[in-house]
Amino acid sequence: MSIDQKIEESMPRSSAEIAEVPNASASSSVKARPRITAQTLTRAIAPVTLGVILFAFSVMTPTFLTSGNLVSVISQMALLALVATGLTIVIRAGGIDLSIGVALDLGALASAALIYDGYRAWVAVVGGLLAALIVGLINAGLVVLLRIPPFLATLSIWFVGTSVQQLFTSGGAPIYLSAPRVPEGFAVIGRGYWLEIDAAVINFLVVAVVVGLLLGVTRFGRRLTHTGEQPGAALLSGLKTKRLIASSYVLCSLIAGFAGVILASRTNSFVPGSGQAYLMDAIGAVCIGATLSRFGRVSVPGTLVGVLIFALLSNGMNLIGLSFFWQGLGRGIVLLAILVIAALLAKQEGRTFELTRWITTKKTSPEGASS
Amino acid sequence: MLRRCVLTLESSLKPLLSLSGITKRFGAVTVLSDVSLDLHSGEVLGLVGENGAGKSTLIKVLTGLYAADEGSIRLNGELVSINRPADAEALGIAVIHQERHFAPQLRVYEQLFLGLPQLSGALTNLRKVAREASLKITEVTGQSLDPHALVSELTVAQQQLIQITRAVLSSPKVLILDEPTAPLASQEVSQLFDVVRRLQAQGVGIIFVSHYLQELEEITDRVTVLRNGLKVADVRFQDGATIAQIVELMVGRQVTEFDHGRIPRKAQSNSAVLRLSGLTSSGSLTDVSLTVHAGEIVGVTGLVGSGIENLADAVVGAKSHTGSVHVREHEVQSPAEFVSFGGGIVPSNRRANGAFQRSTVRENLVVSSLSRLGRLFGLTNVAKERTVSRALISQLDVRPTDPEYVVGNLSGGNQQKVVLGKWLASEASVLVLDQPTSGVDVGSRTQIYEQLNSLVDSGAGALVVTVDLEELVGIADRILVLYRGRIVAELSGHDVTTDQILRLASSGDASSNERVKELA
Amino acid sequence: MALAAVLVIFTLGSPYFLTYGNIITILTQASVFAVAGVGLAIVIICGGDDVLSGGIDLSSGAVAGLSGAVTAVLTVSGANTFLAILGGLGTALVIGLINGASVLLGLRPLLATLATMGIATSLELVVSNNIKVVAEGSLFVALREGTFLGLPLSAWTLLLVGAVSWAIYSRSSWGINSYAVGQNPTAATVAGISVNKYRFSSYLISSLLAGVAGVLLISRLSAAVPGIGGQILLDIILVSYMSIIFSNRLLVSVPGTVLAAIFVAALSNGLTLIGVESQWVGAAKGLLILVVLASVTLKGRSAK
Amino acid sequence: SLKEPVQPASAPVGAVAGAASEVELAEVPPLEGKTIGIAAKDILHDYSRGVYQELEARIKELGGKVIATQAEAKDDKHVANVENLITQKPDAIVVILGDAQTLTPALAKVDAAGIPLFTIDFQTPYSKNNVTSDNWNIGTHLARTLAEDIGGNGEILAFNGFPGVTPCRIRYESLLLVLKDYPEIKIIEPELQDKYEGTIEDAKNQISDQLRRLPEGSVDAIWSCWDMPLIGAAQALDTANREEIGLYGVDAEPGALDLIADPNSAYQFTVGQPTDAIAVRSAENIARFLGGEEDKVRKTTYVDPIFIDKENVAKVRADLGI
Ligand SMILES: Nc1ncnc2c1ncn2[C@@H]1O[C@H](COP(=O)(O)OP(=O)(O)OP(=O)(O)O)[C@@H](O)[C@H]1O
Ligand SMILES: Nc1ncnc2c1ncn2[C@@H]1O[C@H](COP(=O)(O)OP(=O)(O)OP(=O)(O)O)[C@@H](O)[C@H]1O
Ligand SMILES: [Mg+2]
Ligand SMILES: [Mg+2]
Repeated sequence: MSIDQKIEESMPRSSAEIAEVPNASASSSVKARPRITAQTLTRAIAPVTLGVILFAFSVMTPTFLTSGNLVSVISQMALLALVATGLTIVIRAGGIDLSIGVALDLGALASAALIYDGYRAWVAVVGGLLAALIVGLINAGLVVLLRIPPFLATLSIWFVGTSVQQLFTSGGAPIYLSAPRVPEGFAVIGRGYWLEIDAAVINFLVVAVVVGLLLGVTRFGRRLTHTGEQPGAALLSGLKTKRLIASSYVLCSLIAGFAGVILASRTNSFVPGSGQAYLMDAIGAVCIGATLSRFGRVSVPGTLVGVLIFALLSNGMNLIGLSFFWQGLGRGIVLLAILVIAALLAKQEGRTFELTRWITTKKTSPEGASS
Repeated sequence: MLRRCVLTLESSLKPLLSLSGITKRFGAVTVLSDVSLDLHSGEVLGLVGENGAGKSTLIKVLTGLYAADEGSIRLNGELVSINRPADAEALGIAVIHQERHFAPQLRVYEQLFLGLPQLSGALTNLRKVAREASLKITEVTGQSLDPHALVSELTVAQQQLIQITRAVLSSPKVLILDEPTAPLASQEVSQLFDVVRRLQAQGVGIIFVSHYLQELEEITDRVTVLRNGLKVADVRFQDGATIAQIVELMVGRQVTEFDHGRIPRKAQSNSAVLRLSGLTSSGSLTDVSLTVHAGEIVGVTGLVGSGIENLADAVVGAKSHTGSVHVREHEVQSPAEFVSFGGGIVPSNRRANGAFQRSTVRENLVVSSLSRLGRLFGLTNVAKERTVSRALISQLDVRPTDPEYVVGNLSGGNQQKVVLGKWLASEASVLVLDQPTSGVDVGSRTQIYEQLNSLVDSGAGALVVTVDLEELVGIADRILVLYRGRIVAELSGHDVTTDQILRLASSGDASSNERVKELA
Repeated sequence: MALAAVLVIFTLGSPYFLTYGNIITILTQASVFAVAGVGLAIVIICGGDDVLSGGIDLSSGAVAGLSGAVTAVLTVSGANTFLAILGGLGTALVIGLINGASVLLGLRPLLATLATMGIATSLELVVSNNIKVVAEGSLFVALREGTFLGLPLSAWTLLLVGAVSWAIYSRSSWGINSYAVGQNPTAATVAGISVNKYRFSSYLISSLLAGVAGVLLISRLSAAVPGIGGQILLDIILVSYMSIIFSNRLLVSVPGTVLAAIFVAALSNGLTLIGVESQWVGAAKGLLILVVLASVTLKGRSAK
Repeated sequence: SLKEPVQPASAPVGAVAGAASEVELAEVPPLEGKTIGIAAKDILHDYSRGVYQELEARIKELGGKVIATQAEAKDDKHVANVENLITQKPDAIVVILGDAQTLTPALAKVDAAGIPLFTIDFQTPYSKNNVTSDNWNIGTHLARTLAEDIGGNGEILAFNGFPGVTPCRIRYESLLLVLKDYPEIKIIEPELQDKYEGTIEDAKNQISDQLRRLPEGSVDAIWSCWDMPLIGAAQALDTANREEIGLYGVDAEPGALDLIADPNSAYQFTVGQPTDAIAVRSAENIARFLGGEEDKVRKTTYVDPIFIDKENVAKVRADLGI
């Protein structure tokens, strides 16, 4: 039997397939793959959740969907949004930063102390940022130079930072800034208003837009993303991976420090240990945000959606008068529900490839062990 | 030959393994459609096809990693259902997957016996188990491995030895080898072939997947060709099938390998683009010095374990070393420096270190030229990137042609083209390529060689590190042989043979061949 | 080695450090973290040690708090101590079940357990009404004060949990398979090992051990203290991850976790004993941990 | 210059050990050669930190050596600290704040080891002497002031507090007790959550949500067992222009005093506990006990709290230098 005959025998199928065969290569069949459909479903989960939350609470209480309340939710989420935005950078670069609370606290501490000592507003802001910068540099050094796993390195810095705060505040004394002591320029950072918008909101929006652009449309962001996803490939593509990773920690700390400055200005005080409260929520928000991305990448807009979900939830639960005993349960169940639905959708689709990378554990690299 | 014929005849009456009507879809894409094949006892069946033709998928269906959408599997005529790898193992079907699945931090003996009775229950005498592992590996492969070493510390080839041993260990009735030779050097390949022949003599049925068609000619009785998920042919070399014919069946067009630039280029010896002097890396490389000039391809080879695995990494600065590397008179110490002076790196582990799996083709192509293509203020210029990418995609014949396609969804060969394209985009003039075509199908391989040749013809220099001797002889202008971490010979000219190189690589003895120019 | 140096400093710095009584104190203090830490270590072994995508159980601390609260509330409402403890452990198992099921469904452990952490913390408030609930009963007293062969029962619990888990996870095929599952699930599957079985059970075990830690905690404090779960979480995570410094392969391990828990307890204890001011203890602890980690990772790197 | 041109004149804030202290030590035997272990539950707020630091200073003043520990408000750490102190066999151990339930076994060990135990703001049978400003007194006074200010009629928001912290629990129970006499006053459900971390900002957010839920005129006061959350609450009231709602707390945090001093602020009332007097009394009692004057040491020493409202705030601050 000749080879040609064999070929003919094996091709009695649909004309479409026969037409493909001569072109060879997977390209034609690959193109036929429907690329959007269920992907969009998974990506829609977070926004849909947001919608459901908005709808449910506005049915339950009329005050919820008033512009006054929504504006106040936005200003309540400002600090978490800032911290989570900073964390987004580090996670995008493949790391994690558990010490954001420390950077926030030291930023608040330095600026409050400087204001307390009568320095000008800009000195206090710069001082706060410098304090946070030190945290970022130390993290970067530990992770990049000493190659300590980021989780452990930043956890240790959290221990150290907590101590450092106590040392600088003679054991943890809060610093209160009595109103007349605070220069206008400093007060305005956290409590000012511009066109009826809370200054904290303006600040976080500016930072979010800048970071969003930084990650989205700059060469830095592109390189950072590559480095975070495949450090080996990034290195061999000539990227300065160490510098990129280091800069992610520094930027994250700086943003957390800025959040600290705003916190100091908002509350007219520095209370040690305030920053740690934001860590878990920030991680949760960043991860929820990753479901928005086509590649399962963490991103600033996604993070903001995550933060908004948390803020609306806690606001809504307060408004309907739910006891704080039950609030954690509510948040946990909503979070779990989002994730489970995302996972189910992804499963149904039969492909957990890039999309849900952030929710699911599926290995994406088939070559697993090598290297 | 006679023995073989008899065997085949007798067993053809009742196939050992028979797949019929296997269809497999991923989402809306049909990857295998109605594939049927028979495997007889004592037969070595070759399975070939382009990257993405469905070979590995078929094997995964057969071994329980994927569930087929349609079709049935019979073993010794009995219908069997294989839902998970353990089922296949229980039925006596052993497999070496193309992707080398390892738990990197396990020790060799743990990985070898993973899931087998040797490691069951409470472990009291680990030493004994380790010794047994070491014996088995030597028995099967003829090589020795420290059973206590971590899998991650092994070379790719050594890891493959574990796989081979494990597959044979279970005394399988059917053995499936998916591109088993890709990471192996020729000596280990021939050892593997010995194993295969021994098993064949014992009546084991063997399916052998490879992109090295010469190997198939040597080892297989029959070859099944897949194209785009369809079985397009079933041929026997005995019946006069040739490699050229098989290639034509695979690709659907005529392909000729190694027909470019066989006339050695005239190296402009006064313009060294890459110079290594005294490169030494603990435990693998000793005092390696060489020079690559503009307009030439220098090939380096050696047996696995000769230090060849680490050479490329050391050259580009990804592995620590002493001695110096100069790119156009600039000393370089890190990949970033290497690239900044016009270097380009095509690493051996494509999926982890070459292509960014979750990024688009465009993002991959421009990753090393971002600054040049960007706008002011550090912004990227997507429109320009897209134009550049389109040009490269058509130049390299990357399929699909969409610059926004995610690279992780491309076939291996196309991924490798993208990796090469990255350096075309950056206009690199010094390329270091590590096993550039391992696991890449014939068609893509030819295209990669074409691109490399035209790049070098236009004045670039390339260092190709490879264990594929055919490739070496086919494309290199000069060939250096590494033996126990040292360069022991330099060969050049038109009619170097693979045998010659192999002899040098395995004995380090340069004097045995008068065509060899001894190095100082 | 940095580790030994630290211990030598403490021994030289304080005559009390190496006394029998102090060692008992350290073991008792370590027991809660060691028991919960072993559970977390098992999750990490079976899920891989990448914090972001691998195995992690953030609910561990909260589950300890919840099961303690349930146990205490049940005793107070008149249940037999033994049954009360079973109730607490049962509650823990339910959370473990949710964790395990979510992970099998394909959720990232980090996120799934972040959610159940919130749920468990909230349930603890609900159950305890946010007030301390006394844990009375001879069993708790025995756990707190009883000794056997000169060692307190909590230390025995630590040794027992450590030894059993060591035997299983470091000396049996179940352990090797677990490591394989964690490091490369495909490789494990190909070797005929059920990834789901190991992963799922790891979350059950983690929650169960967290529950045991919760019972130890309430007998140590003689009451269930609302909110304690959040306080102990980071320490539990710390000891599990610190276990890599006791492993040649730099892997998370069961015996390593027990040793790390003892090391961390000895660290706080020793720092107090040699007279370090309380404000400095946190900093000193963090820095010492960093030094140990750095020395280990540097060593690991140069070995390769 | 980097500084603001105008320097508002104001006293330094923060109770730093020894600062502006006016309480003198009585004639007591010296603590020369004695080691005193201190275990403080936390030093997170002004009161506990003040006592902790002043006590340390006073014992040193008397010639004693101090081993000081603090538990970051964690019960298990508090227990561990006491245990670690026992190991070092000090001449006495002082426990500052704590909870009878969780600490009792450890205190029994102190007793068994023959180490005399002293406590501050913490009642236990093992204690040789407890110095306290009497939280029942503080709690009832606070509650009555609130009730009377709102005319015995109305609705109040309450922070649920830390029931695990004894003084907080006593103050909360005092509130409930006092409100039995004012049946027209209701605590609004749900009560609010107290947090240790990020207290001010968190309380601010909670209160601003509550203000939105509860229309104008439906809340008359906010109660808390410490000042910190009320500082956040004051900011929320300020933003929402709801300063008709009075704020009542304890601790005399400088931030709270600032607000009370501000005539526009809704902050009405707080209770100061003279940390220096408490520390001095405790140090004296320890010295007496260890110096053989056991008979002069009473089981409990009460130190009068200072009630601070808008009337007397200026005077109190001037007197105490806070
Ligand atoms: N997990 C998967 N999800 C979706 N599609 C897949 C998956 N695995 C394989 N495919 C599809 O199956 C086709 C065949 O892939 P397969 O790995 O079987 O090719 P192959 O013949 O082994 O190629 P190579 O020669 O490169 O090994 C691919 O084109 C791809 O589209
Ligand atoms: N999860 C997945 N989703 C979609 N397609 C996939 C997936 N995994 C693999 N593929 C497809 O499988 C095909 C072949 O996969 P495979 O992993 O065998 O790569 P390959 O082409 O064989 O490359 P190599 O030979 O280098 O391994 C590719 O064309 C790719 O598109
Ligand atoms: Mg392949
Ligand atoms: Mg394949």
